Amino acid sequence: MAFDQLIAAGTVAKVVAAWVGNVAGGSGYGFRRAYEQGVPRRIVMEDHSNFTVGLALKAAAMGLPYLPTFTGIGGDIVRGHPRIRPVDDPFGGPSLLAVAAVKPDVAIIHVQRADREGNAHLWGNLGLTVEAAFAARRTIVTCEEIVPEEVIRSDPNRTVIPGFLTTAVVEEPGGALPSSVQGYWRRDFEPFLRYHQISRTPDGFQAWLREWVLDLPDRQAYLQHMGDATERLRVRDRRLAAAANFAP
Amino acid sequence: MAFDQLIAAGTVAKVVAAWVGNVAGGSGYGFRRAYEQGVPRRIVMEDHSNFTVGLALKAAAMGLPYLPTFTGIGGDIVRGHPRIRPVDDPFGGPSLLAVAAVKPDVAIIHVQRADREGNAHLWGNLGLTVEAAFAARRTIVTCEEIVPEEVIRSDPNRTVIPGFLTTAVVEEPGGALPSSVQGYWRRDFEPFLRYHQISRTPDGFQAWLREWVLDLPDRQAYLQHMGDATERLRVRDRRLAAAANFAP
Amino acid sequence: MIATYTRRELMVVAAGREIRDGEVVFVGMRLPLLGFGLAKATHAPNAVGLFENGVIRDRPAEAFIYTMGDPPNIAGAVACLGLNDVMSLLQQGRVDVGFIGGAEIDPLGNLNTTRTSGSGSLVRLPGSGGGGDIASLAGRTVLIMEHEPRRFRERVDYVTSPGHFPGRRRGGPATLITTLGVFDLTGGRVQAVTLHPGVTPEQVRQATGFELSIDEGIPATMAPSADELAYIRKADPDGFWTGDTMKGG
Amino acid sequence: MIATYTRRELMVVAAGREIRDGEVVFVGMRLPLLGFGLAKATHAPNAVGLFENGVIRDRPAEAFIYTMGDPPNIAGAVACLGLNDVMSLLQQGRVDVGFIGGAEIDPLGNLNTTRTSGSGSLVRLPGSGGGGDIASLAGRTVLIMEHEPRRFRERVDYVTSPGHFPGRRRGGPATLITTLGVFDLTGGRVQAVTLHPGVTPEQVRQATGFELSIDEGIPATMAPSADELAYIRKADPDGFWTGDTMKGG
Repeated sequence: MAFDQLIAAGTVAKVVAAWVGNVAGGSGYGFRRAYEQGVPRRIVMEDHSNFTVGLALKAAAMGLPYLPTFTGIGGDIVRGHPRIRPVDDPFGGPSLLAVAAVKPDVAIIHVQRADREGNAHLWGNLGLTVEAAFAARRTIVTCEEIVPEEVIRSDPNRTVIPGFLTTAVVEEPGGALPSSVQGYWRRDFEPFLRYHQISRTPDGFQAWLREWVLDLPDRQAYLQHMGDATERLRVRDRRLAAAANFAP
Repeated sequence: MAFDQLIAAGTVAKVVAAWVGNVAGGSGYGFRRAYEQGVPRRIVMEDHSNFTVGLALKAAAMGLPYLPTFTGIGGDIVRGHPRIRPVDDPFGGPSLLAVAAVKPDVAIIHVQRADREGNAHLWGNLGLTVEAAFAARRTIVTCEEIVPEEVIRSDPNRTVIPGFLTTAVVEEPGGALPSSVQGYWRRDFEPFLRYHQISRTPDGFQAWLREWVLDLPDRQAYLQHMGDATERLRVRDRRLAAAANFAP
Repeated sequence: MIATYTRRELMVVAAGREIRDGEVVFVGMRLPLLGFGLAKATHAPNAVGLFENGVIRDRPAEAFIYTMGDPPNIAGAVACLGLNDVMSLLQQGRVDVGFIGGAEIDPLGNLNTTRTSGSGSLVRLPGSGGGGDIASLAGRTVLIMEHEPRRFRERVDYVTSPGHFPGRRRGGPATLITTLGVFDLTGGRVQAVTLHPGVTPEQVRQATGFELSIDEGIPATMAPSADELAYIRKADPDGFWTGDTMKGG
Repeated sequence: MIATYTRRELMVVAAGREIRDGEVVFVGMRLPLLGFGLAKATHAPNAVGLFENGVIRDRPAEAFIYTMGDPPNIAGAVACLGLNDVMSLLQQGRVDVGFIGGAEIDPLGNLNTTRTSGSGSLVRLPGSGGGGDIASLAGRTVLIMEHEPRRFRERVDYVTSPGHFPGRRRGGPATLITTLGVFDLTGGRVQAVTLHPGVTPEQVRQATGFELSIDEGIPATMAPSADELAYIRKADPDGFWTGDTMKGG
């Protein structure tokens, strides 16, 4: 949905992605208008599969120009792709594809907690978060809580982003809403559905943009505009990870 | 040290490794005798650096014939190496080396806890444990404790080996001694030192082999022969990982 | 008493039957997710489910989920790794069967979820997601489709998820489950296996933009049992995915 | 009062001085480990230390460790990842400086830790470990050696950790710290920077199996301060690594 909103707002020149849509309804209308009609502006689309995006970020995270893969062979995604080329297996096996690195200028990662140095604990859904943080030139960590360094150090295996990769750390509870954060926030499905419906027309999208972006001067106003959502979505149950002893 | 013991016992035909020695004293005498004099038998040595071993296992773990890297260029490890060949960057950058996959027949992994399905929680030192478990044809998990499945499920991010990769799971507390297990056992340095000294001569090694392997009929006898070590080395302090809430 | 059920409930049952006990399944959302849960609850208690975001489950989520990253899909999972980790297992050949949906299909089982001009003007679809990867790398794939003439095309505009092609390393489309029937794709052409109760061969032919073979006396898809329906309705209580109008799109 | 100190204590101090504040350091065991802790405690409080087993620390372990995998090196670490993760950071160019030891060295800073016939018969050494990777991929490397003629060779038998060579992508040996002095290697030859107190140029030349340049009036390596010694003796109370006979081999 965030992809679609940025595209519909005319802020995007190029999309590198495996899937652009809305979990509520499949297609993203803003993306479709930009792609099909060039409205509000034409975008360049670099189509991927999930794994080729994952490998492109992983290649950058590993400091490599590319990673080989067998995925996509025989399909159209990889045909004439600017970032994917056939390569031989130097050991004589079947041919592969090479996926070139994607090195983002900035990665913005939301985690449960981080210390002031940007050492970040993340749990639950990982996807490509870690690869993105390693691959990016700059990484901004937003978090539910900035915690004392002892909290992070109590569980170094939970630190998915070491602080020296973090450019800035921002304490912003609920910063991933309406998406979920394990142990902190449930997904709010209604905004996905509402955005899906209203963004059907350019006028609808503009109304959404005014209501949720342009007319809200700051984060505080945004949170107020969400009404009871923050109360309604906050996770109050506790299902704690089993104890892990790090005593030496 | 385990490498050295297996080699000195004459059970090893080929070693694929970045480092074979003893943390107590550098060289492994058993390895040296086999390599330098073919005693008790000649071994084939495939020398690596840590990263090329890591990449070889990672390649297998990823289902790839090889992974590219910049490590080792200009040195002798990679020169004429049976598993390392030069490759071009298909995108025109500097040349790299391709490290071919290593697919072990069996990986034996010691973890803190696993459930009966072999879903394994591991924390502390990781090294190449996860890559090995993913790469191997069969993976045997030995653990400090077989725990109820709820313990594993309480923290799915701590599961480094999913059970469907596990061929067998063995409850064997202290199974990694004299090496350490975070939160369970301290390293016992004395056996490393003693082995280093006694293994200086083939006779010394044979004495070690009789004392610690041949004359001990089973695990129970082995534990008894360790004397007070299990009591002395057991971690009794608690330094628990900070709580992580997985409530949905 | 014969339970009434929707087409999509029948499709869920058919999807579940494609999973054998002990298999490693690349699940996905919507109907396959329900089919996986159903298979686990019935004939395949030892199946394991992989999700492309890194989640590995051996039982369905306790609560309804909209996306595979939703907290109920993580709570109680046996493992929660990263996307590249589960894709690596897929690329290794450790996944027996994967499910994929598509907007368009051709007789070789090629699926298009990227873009089409089939209806005259260009329509952009969301893209591959993990579909192209599952199609390339799973031991076999089960395809799930709306059975409409505009979607069943002699040649799809764009092959997002490759079907059968010369030189394929492994896998390929095995079964196609549609709103009208169940079809075998292993021979590189579409062969009807069962038609859903009440569906005629003629209906299927008219809804298919290419040649397909339907044997005379083709059996009907086995209807869901009361237990199967009870399972589905517990897992999707509002009919979000299995109602007559699939709200999930 | 002048504190007495061992050669290895002096080497630890010299190693610590090679670390600049805020740098990312590939640490290793033995003297560099102590040097890292010393640097953190004195002039480089913001340095970060990476260990090849995956550990990332911004302060030394609380207790003595024999290996980087020992529990005190993990407890209180800021992160504990896998070997490939930290090697990836190294390959990315995120590591400013790495430390490597060797059994033999040549004038280009090539190190041998694999095998040598220098003393007549074949001697097998433990191998590269992470040394070859640090030598290849770190922003610059600091080498630590016993200064003996048989170890300082015109050409090493085997290049485990590559020094300067044409076409090198980045990095290369910057500084060599030996039991006799501190040397600059950036020019592709060995240039003495300081000699340890009491060491004469002649001693160094006799202990070096190749040409090296020592300027007249070369200064002495700055002796450890009382604070520095206090730090080292707290970190290595039994002189395991820094005693006159380095027990660690």
